[in-house]
Formats: sequence, structure tokens, C-alpha cells
Amino acid sequence: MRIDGRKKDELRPIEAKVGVLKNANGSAMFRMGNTIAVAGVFGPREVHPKHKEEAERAILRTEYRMSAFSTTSRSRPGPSRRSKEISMVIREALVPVLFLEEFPKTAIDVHIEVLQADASTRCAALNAAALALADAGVQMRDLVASCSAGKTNGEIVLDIAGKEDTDGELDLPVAYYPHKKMITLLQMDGIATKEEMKKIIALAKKGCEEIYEIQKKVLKEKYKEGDKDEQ
Amino acid sequence: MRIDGRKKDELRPIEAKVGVLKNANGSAMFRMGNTIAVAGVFGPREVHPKHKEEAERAILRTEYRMSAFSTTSRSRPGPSRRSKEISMVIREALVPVLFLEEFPKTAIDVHIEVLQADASTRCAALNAAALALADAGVQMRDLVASCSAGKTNGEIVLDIAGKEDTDGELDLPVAYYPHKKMITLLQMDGIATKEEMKKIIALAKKGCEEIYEIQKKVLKEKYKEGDKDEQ
Amino acid sequence: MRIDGRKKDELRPIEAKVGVLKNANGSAMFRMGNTIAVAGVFGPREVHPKHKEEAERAILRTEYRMSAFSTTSRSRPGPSRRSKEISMVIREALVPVLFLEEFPKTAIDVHIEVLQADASTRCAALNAAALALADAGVQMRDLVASCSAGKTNGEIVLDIAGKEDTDGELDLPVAYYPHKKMITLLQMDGIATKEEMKKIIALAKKGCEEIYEIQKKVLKEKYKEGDKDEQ
Amino acid sequence: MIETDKELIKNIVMKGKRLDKRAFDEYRKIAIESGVISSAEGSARVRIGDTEVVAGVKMDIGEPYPDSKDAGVLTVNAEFLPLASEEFESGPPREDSIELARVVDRAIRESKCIDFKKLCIEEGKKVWMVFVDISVIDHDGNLIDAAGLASVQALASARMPKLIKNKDSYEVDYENRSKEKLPMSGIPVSTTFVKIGGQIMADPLLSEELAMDARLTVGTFDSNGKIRFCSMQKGGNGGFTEDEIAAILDMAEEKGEELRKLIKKG
Amino acid sequence: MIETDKELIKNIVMKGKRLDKRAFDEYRKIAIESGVISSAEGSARVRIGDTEVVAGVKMDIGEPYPDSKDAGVLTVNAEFLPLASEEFESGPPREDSIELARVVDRAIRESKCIDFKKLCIEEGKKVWMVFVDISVIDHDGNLIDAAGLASVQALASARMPKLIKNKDSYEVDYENRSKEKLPMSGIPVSTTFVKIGGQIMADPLLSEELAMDARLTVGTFDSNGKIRFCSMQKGGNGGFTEDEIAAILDMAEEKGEELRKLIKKG
Amino acid sequence: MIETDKELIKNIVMKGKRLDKRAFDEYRKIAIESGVISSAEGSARVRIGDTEVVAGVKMDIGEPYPDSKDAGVLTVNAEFLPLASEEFESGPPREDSIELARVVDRAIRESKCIDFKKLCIEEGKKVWMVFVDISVIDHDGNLIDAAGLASVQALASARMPKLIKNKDSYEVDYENRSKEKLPMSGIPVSTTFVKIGGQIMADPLLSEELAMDARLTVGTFDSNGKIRFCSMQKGGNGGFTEDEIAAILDMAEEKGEELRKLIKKG
Repeated sequence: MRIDGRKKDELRPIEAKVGVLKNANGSAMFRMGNTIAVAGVFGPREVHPKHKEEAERAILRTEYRMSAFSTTSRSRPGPSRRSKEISMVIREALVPVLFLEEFPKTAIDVHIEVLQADASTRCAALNAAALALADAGVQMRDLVASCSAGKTNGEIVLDIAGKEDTDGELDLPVAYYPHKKMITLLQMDGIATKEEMKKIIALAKKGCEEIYEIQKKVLKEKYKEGDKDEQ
Repeated sequence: MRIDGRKKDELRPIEAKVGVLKNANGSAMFRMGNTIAVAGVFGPREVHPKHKEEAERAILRTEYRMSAFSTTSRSRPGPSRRSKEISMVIREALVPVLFLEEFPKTAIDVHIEVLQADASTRCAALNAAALALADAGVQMRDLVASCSAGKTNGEIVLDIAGKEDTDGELDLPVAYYPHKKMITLLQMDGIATKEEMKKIIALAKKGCEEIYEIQKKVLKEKYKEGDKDEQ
Repeated sequence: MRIDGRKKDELRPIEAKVGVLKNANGSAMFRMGNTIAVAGVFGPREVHPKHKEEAERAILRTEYRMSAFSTTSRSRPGPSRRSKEISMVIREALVPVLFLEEFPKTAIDVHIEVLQADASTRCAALNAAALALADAGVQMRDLVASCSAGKTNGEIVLDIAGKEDTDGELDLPVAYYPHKKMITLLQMDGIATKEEMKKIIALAKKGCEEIYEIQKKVLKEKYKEGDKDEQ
Repeated sequence: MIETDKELIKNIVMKGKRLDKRAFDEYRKIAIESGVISSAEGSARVRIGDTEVVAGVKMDIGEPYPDSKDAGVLTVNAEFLPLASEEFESGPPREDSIELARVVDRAIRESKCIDFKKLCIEEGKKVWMVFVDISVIDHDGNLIDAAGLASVQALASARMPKLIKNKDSYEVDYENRSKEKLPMSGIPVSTTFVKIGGQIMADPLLSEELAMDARLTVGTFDSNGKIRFCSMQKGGNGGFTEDEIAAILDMAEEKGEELRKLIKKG
Repeated sequence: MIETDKELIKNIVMKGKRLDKRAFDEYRKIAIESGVISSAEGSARVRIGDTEVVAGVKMDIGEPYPDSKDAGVLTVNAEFLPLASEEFESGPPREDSIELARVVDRAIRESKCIDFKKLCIEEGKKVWMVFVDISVIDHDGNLIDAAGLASVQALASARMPKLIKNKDSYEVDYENRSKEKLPMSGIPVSTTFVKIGGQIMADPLLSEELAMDARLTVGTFDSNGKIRFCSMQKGGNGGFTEDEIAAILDMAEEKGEELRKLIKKG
Repeated sequence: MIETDKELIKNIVMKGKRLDKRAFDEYRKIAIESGVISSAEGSARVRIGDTEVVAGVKMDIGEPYPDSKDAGVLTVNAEFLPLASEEFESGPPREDSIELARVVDRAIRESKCIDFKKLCIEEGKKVWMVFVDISVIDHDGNLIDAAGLASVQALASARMPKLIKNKDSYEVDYENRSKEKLPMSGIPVSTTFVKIGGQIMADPLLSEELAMDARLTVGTFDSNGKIRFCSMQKGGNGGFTEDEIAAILDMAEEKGEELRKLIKKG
């Protein structure tokens, strides 16, 4: 049993919603326990500045930010080295599922705000981003689902949070492209043996698969509603 | 009687001068007591960077700055949040009197430096800016005159300065477009009842009217000199 | 005799090498005692951003940087006011020997990194830069050689270093364009009479002439090797 | 927004109507939730129509300003999130986000609704720093009023973190928030009006802001049952006559009272 | 790099070969020199083929982080020098230089190879700050591994500067370095693999990086004779299957041991 | 400035003349006013022809540098105001404004005209910080000499603010300036010469600077009746022979004396 009562392979309670913003072309909110991310997508649209445009494909731009009040100690607004790295690995995790070659000379902008942070913010951000891209009607090969696993008190557990994170021994976030069974984000902090590593990756992948089902359900519900609206 | 001996509705001594700079297309100095502002105007001229250009009108750009030595405690050079806000409200106060639609695809740049600051720096800045625009020969519907009124020791007074400012209860700067009887800048800090507010606004407007006369006189004198020069 | 055993008019041990980098079009390392600079040249190449391009000539861009670990107290990475000034005087010292008019609408970029700093970093930087330009095959009227002289313990000495620099009374770096006998960089910190000034300048120039011979030798050796390589 | 849209808005106004059929002095539906951010000492989400803003209050120990050594420090910052509008880009703060933060800051500060002297820990050395951070999440006009409401609700619902005194230093224990509220009296709110084609109207839509001649934001607060004015800010490339301003002050008084009723104390 | 070049690289790989004829699990020639920068407390130059990196360690006195008051502070920074590649420009750090510094940092930090508690001078007040600065001098691929080796060699060869205690303050005497080494045990190294056309290969050339589908960097270290993993970072616009990752972990274990042998202790 | 203008200037010089008919070693009319900024501890406005510069001295308490714990700190900063020239834009400082500030700084610092040891308040803890801020208001050439004169006159006319010692801290009372002057001896001035078509001339106009081959600024000061050199800075894309430099040193000596006479002490 874990501090918050979860089983070792149990995700925190998840809440997901698409179409949460009016102005963005697509949007989504994704909550994993006390971590909340909102994503808004604009595009495909014209590229400014022009010289960043690519002749053969759309450019994907991702921005991960944290609200100043999202952390226990206030975070200074504006980009940090950490947020720049995360923006980059999120972008690299999403590219494989997008048909960027279909929209040459355009930009697809994914803006993600973490409103509340309690571990796995990059995972929640990615889950929200994938839903927002789908909500924007951007053509996709598949969704991307993201989840972390890790080690705390010597135990391998799914979706570390709270004290498990601050006192934990290892954190390993993964993003998963289910159709291709491909891991498109993989980072790790902590110490482990090779056997542990493999178990943790497998567990994180399992978490991604659960999240993928939730993402699909949320989109399906939205789609049904859309059907009703049109009647 | 006020600390500096002025009557309640009396402005500080004013000194105004146009054509004070050689390089600028138009320029002016405006002094209200110990507050001194210098303005220089360039344009209408080409817009850099090009993408800021507007097809149907000139863009007006205003920049309010304070010299590092203008304040009791040295001000760090470079723009601050305060100076950016003031630059913006100054721009919005000047736009109504300009024929921006006459100079499409150009920029009119108004640069203002506060050399010495003792309250009402945005008013002195605006008064200098309006004179500099006229001096530059930029076609104008009217001048803009600016002045503040406020409350100190419970009294409603014009053009607060010195200790009245640091210890005062309320400061309300106004910019006035006389022909249209229109207030084009209005800000307020402090606490007042509705009746007090109306009195303070009316007093500030009266101050603007006095300043307007001074501005016109200064321009007229310059104009006469100009006539003489040409003979 | 000086602290490090040199004669008054003696340079520190010099090590110079060209072609030290693979990616740069031309490169060189120049070491004067404990001061080490590496230079890399790119160009003539297209100018970005475009609006910096000049119709009639190439633009020369020089950047002098110091590695964080190059100084006793760590230097913060990124440009400083000092490094911007030095980048500028280095550029102005090199322009006279280049045929910029031969490559209109292009840029020649000279990047210099000081890896280890023990006085005269701008001289080592310039010596490396001139060699790197030659190594890049950029057509030149001549090389530029650079060296400083100064005063320490009341004595006029060449190429001040170590304690002589931190405790010294005067430092005067010079860059020299030998064919034209022209001094193209000249700065001075410290106190001297006119007669001392002239002696110091003459000594620094003599140092430059020695360095010039070393530069030519290094290039000649490279050239010979090149000949062999081609056989 | 193209010129014809502006004309459209003006034409509707000329007919005495608004795009969304509201009366000229009518606000859109306002929804306020507090405590939406568990990591913040206080927080609130405010929706005015399709405009959405979240404000969070964070507190920390810091040093007082040299010119008020016995007073806590207030910092208000606003971020126009790029996801809130296709006009908002990443990068340095826009001038309108600076203006918004400064106008909200002035209404709070000038109304003296927070007793900053009570936020002094050790005179001249340590005081509480109160950060109000505003994230604009969706923009359909009248951001200032939404941000003002969210900030005040976040402050009103805030609970101080615990202060731990060590031998010669202080620490903040964020895990255990106290039940103590901020020393607050009075509720300052901003009410914003725009002029389009000579007509004054409250709570502008984004499309109305783009078509407006000028904007006036008026801050009011309640002081022992009386209404007082504490801030004003004109915006936009036009102006107001004295009579128009007087009319706006009347409306601000009335609308301010309406908005104040929506704030839940504590 | 134009598309045809990428195709060329892929075609070579398809034939089971590499551009420079190495085996898929073979590193280029690695040369490590330590003590190359006399102004640094520790330093190293690493060449992997035509890639060249210099790392320097500087130390200073500073304040600890509030959440670990009894521990020294590690800062890793990387500069992609503009002279190292025509792609590198002056200006704010590129995202890949930030990533490189952070990946190197994590391998050092997470392996716990430095005992930061031993770098505490006075708890809560003064600790040693350890700065590892990486200058990338020539770029022909696999910068992370080169930077990782250079950083670890610089740390392993560092000598602490002398600490001078005054009445109520501390000073650093850089002129007289002590013989004391950093409290270090274990050598963390990063090993990087890329996937091109389904084939995994170690130590990518720059041209291979430009043609790659994805990259995986794995950090390992030695702990009492056992090999442990301490960091991972996927890069590039593609991904890996679980099986591919398992294969990379095996290779990382083996290659990590090879690289570790190149580091000279002390 | 177009090429033909440069040719025009050169042609005039070839005929032994200057655009404004001055002799080659003649300065334009110089006007110096001190005490022009009441908010500054010292200030001066300098006009050289149509070039206009204002310098202000501000003082504050700060910490000494670790390597000179018993000395006050000098900071010189220059702002090329955008209103001074259509070439000056808002934004980060231009390289020529950095150069100007640093050249003026060096002449003051190297001449040792200010006794910074006397500006130490408490060794290693508190010293006076002297800020010289230069605002360039109108640019018609030779900004360095104008800025140098304005800075020195501002320093010479400065009055120290009052220092208030509290129990364990210091405060500055700016309202009540003391009669005490800065500990200053000697007057460093910069004199600038340009070379056009082989001819050396003093005090260049802006148009002459744009046409020049090279520039040399020489700082001199008076030390017990003797003239000493304290700084030099070559500018521009050309150079000087040793003989030309010797000639400039002679002129600098003479012109420096002329300029020094314009400075009013205290």
C-alpha cells in the first residue's frame, strides 16, 4: 500500500476534458491527481517569423510553462532551462504521430500551461497536448499517452506523486505511441539495475496504455456530443 | 497656503521651449517646477522592422524614459514596467489629435526623456511631446495639454509636487484635447468620494487649459521668430 | 630581471598552430605564456539577418568570448560590456588588412574563444584571428600582429603577465599592420609621461614584429605541409 | 479584426443594441470559484462570459523596501497565456499585460484593503511578500475586471503558510497552512466601460474592445458601508468628456456593488 | 543537410555499414587529456573522432539551497561555441546546449558520485559551489558523451582551492590550490546510441545524427564493482520499442565500462 | 551618409580646410554648465558645437569588490538617447555607447583623480558607490570628449549626501546634502583626434567621424602642475603610424590643458 492508498500499479485519479477553451483551435485539460495541465493548439497557420518556415513540412512548436502559483515555492514566470528542455522533449514525443508533411510552410503551435504541479507535469502536459491536437482537428496517426513509473522505498510503482516524488529514488517518464508500440519520450533520474529498468519501463508503458483508453473515451464522448449538436 | 507657497489651484512655474535639439525633426523642453522633460520627434519615416508597418495609417511610437540621475535614488537605466505603461498611456493620449491616416506605412517616433523628476513626469512628458510634434511640422488637429490634480492633507490641489506627492493622498493625472473638450489620459491613485473625484478632474482640466495657453504662446513665438529669420 | 625571469623586452613563450578545427573554414590557436586563444573563421558567407548585408562590401563580424573557467574567479558565460568593447576593437584592428570590397553582400565571421586568461587576452585573440583568417583563405593585404607593453615597478617591459599585470602601473596593447607600419589597435590604462608613452609604444611594436615573424613561420610550415599533402 | 467588423459593431450600437443582446450597463454571466489551485495559499477562477482568468496567491519571506520598513510587500503579475488567444505570443510581457497587472495592483494597493503593517515580521529585516499571479486562460474581452475579481477572491480566500522561527532565521512551512487569513478589510473591484459611437457600455466583449473609441476602468471599494473610488485608468486611442466620465462614475458605483457581492469572504 | 544525404546514410546502414566504416557498436578514437586549463581547479579536453570538448571545474563559496542546507551545489553549463560549427550562432543558449548540460548534470548528480554533504562549510550558510563549464570546440556528433567524459575527468582531476576563514567570513585562495581532491566515488558516463533505418549504433557522427530516427543516451556508473544505471534521455523525432531499449541497455553497460577505463582517477 | 559626402569631406580636407572652417587643431565652442540636475549629487551639461551631453552623479551605499575591500566603487554608464539622433534606437546599448562609457571610465579611474580609499565606510562591508550616468542628448560628433568633460564637471561639483548610521546599518539622506565634496585631485580629460586623408584634426564633427580613416582619443590629467597621460583608445577602421601618434600626443597635451581650464572646481 502506498502513502495515498494506491496499489503499486495504480494511476492517480484522472480527469480529462477537451474543448475547454474558446479561442484556441483545439484544447484540453488533463488532471492526474494534483497535477493539472491545460493545452491549447493553434494552426496549422502562417509562420512568423517567416524564415522559420519549412518548405516541405509544417513546423511543430511546443511550449511548456508553469504558472507561478503551481508550485509550493512560487515559480518565477518566464522560461527556464528546465521548461525549455521539457518543451523540447514534448515536441519530439509528438512529432511521430503528426502528418507534418501534409501542411508545408505552416506552423502548429501547442501551448501548455501547468496550473498545479505534483510530479509528472510533463506527462500531464503531453496527455493534454495530444488531446488538444485531436480536438483541433489536426490529422494524426495516433494519440500519444504519457505516464511515469519509478522507485520509492525500494518498490517499483506507477505514477509517483507527492512525498513519493520528493523522497523517491527514481523517476522515469515515458510517452507512448500505441499503434507503433513505440516509446517517444524516455527520461530517467535515479539509480537502478538493468532488470529494474526494464520492469519500470514496462510498468510505465502499461500506465500509458490505460491513459490512452481514457483519452480515446474522452474524444469519443466529445464526438458523440458533436453529433447530437449537429442534429 | 501650500508647502511651496502656492495657492490650491496654482501650477508650479512653467518653462517651455521648442526646437531645442538639432538632429530631431521636432523637439521641445517642458519644465514644471523641478520636473523637466525633453521630447524629440522623428518622422513620419519608414518603419523598421517592416512587419510593424500599417497599410492604412502611420504608427505612432512613444517612448518615455527617465535618466538614471533624475530621481533621488538612482533609477536603473532601461525600460521598466512603469515606463512601459506610461509610454503606452502617453501614446493613447496623443493619437486623437494626429492625422495618422494621412501618412500610411510610416512611423512617427516620439522619444521623451525625463531629466529631472519631481511628480507629474508623465504630464511634463506629454506637454513636451505635443510641442515637439508641432515643432516637427506633423499635422495636428490640436495640441494635447496635461496636468495633474490631487488631494493632500484633505485639500484638493492642482499640480502636486515635492512632499505633497510623497505624503499625498491622491494623484490624478489628466491629458486634455481642448478643441474637443476631451480627456485623453486619465489615471488615478488614492481614495476619494465621487464628489471629490469630479472636483479633482475639473481642477486638473483647468490646469490643462492654462498649460494649453502656454504651449500655444511658445509655438507662436517660435513661429514669429521663424518669420523674422526668413526676412 | 622580471618575476618570471624574462628580460624587459622579452615575450612570453609562444605557441601557434593553424587548422586546429575541423568545421571552421579557417582556424588557429595562439598561446602567449598562460593565455590561450582559439579562433575560428566562417565565410565569406550569406548574411543573416538579411538587412545587415552591405551592397558594396563584406561585413566583418568578430566575437571575443571567455570560457567560464578561463579566469581565477569563474566568469559568467555570455557577453559582457568588456567583451563587447574588445570584440569591437579587434574588428577595427582587422578591417584594414582585409579586402572586404571583394565580397559584397557577404559576412566574414571571426569567433574567438579565450580558454585561459593571463593578461593580453585581446592580443592573443587578435593573433589567433589573423592566422585563422589566413587559414580560411580569406584574401588579405597582410597579417595583423598584436602585443602589449607596459610599466611595472617603474620599468618599461614587454608583454606583461601574471603579477606584473595585477600589480602593474600601465598596460598598453597594440595591434600592428606591418606592411603599412600602421598601428590598428591602441588602448592604454595607467599613468605615464609623454616620453614613456613613446617608448612603450615602440616596445609594443617591436613585440608585434617578433610575433609577426612567428605567424608567418607557422603559416609557411602549414603551406609546406599542404604542398606535401597534395603530392 | 477588419474594419467592416468594427463598423458592424458600431451599427449595432447605433441601434441601441449589443452583439450579444445585453443592456449597455449589463455584465455577462460571472462565475467565481475559489480554492481551485491547491499549491497556492489562495486562488480563484473567474469566468465572465467566455473570458477566463485564474489568480493564485503565493507568500514568502522577504526584505521590506527601504522606504517602508515595517510593511509587507505586494507584487501583482499577469501572464497572457499564449493559449488564451492567437494574438498572444510567447516572449516578453506585452504592454497590455503590464497595464492589466498594474491596474489590478493599484486597486488593491490604493484601497488599503490589506493591512501591510500586519505583514511585517521583523522591522527593517523580514516581512511577508504577497505575490498575486494572474494567468489569463481565455480572452473574450474585459480582462481587467476578470483579473481584478480573481485577485481579490484569491486574496480573500488565502490562508497564511506557517512561519517557523529558527535561532537567527525564519522559514516558511508550506505543507501546513495556518487557518489565519490575510489582514483584509474592504473589497476593491475594477469595473470597465467602453465608448463606441458615443455610447457608454459596461463589460466589453473582445470584439467591442477592438471597435471601441476609448475605455475607462474605475476601481471602487467599500469602506464601512460607504463606497469610495481608488483607481482609474483610461485606455484606447480616444477620450471622454467630463460628462461622460461623471456618468461612468455613477455606473461604476452601481456595478462595483454588484461585483462585490459575488466575492465570498474567507 | 539535404534529404539525399540522409538517404545516403540510410543506404549505407542498410548494407550493414557506417560512413566511417566502424562497427555499429564501435566508438571512434577517444583521446582524453586532463589539466589542460591552468586557471581551472580541474579540467579536461576530450576528443571523440573530430568532436572536441573542453570542460573546466571552478569552485567558489556560496549559499546552499533552502531545501538542502548541508550540501554543496553543482552547476553544469554548456556553451556551444560559435567556432565549433557554422550552425552555432552567438546569442541565447540553444535548446540542445541546454539539454546537453542537463543530461550531463543528471548523470553526475543522480549517480551520487560526488558526496555533496562533504562540500558543506557551515550548515545553512556556506557551502562549496562546484561549477562544471563545458565548451564545445568542434562538433562532429555525439557531444553528450564527449561532454560527459570531459566533465567527469575534470572533476576527477580537480584540486580544491584553499579556504581561508576570517573572523566572520570565508575567502577562497585560488593561488594556492590544496592537494585535496573532490569527495568522489564512482564514475558516471553517458553512452549514446542512435537508430537509423531500424539499426542501433553507438557514438553517432554528426551526419548520422542528422539522419537518425531517434537517439537514446544512457548514463551508467560503477558502484562497488557493479554497474548501475543513473540517467536516460531520448532525443530526436522518433522513438524506440521496448526491445530496442533493452538492447541499448545491454550495449550501454558494455560501452560504459569501456569509457570508464579511459578516465584517470585523481 | 553616402559615399559622395565622405568624398566631399576628404576634398575639403585636401584643400587644408574643414567643413565648418575651423583650424585642424581647433575645438568648436564649448559651453559647460554645472548643477543642472537638482536630483543628482553633481551634474553638468556640456555643449561642443551642436553636440550636447548631460552627466549626473548619484551616490549610494553598497558593498566593495572582494579584491579591493577598502575602496569605493565607480560605475560609468552612457545612454545614447533615441532623441539625440535618428540612428539611435531604443533597445540594448550599442557597442559605441559601451565604448564611450568605458573610455570615460578609464580616464577617471586610471588618473586616480578620485581617492576611492576615502570612500570606504566600513572595510569589507560598506563603501560609497559613485554612479556617473551620461545622457547623450544631441549628437554632432566627438561624444567622448563631451561626455568626459560633463562627467568630470559633474564629479567636481558633486556634494556628498548625508550618511546616517543606525545601530547596525547605514542609510543615505538625500534630502540633506552635505557641503562635502568628493575626494578629488586632478582633472582627467579626453581629447579626440581623427585622421582624414592623412590629415590629423581635433574635435571631429559627426560628418567628419563618418568620413574618418581612424580616431584616437587620448586622456590626460594634471598632477602637481605636470601633465600625465592616463588613457588611449583607437577607434575606426584604420590606423596610425608611430609618427602620427607622437603628433597626436603633442596635440593632446596642449588641447587637454585648454579643456581643463573650462572645468570649474567645486
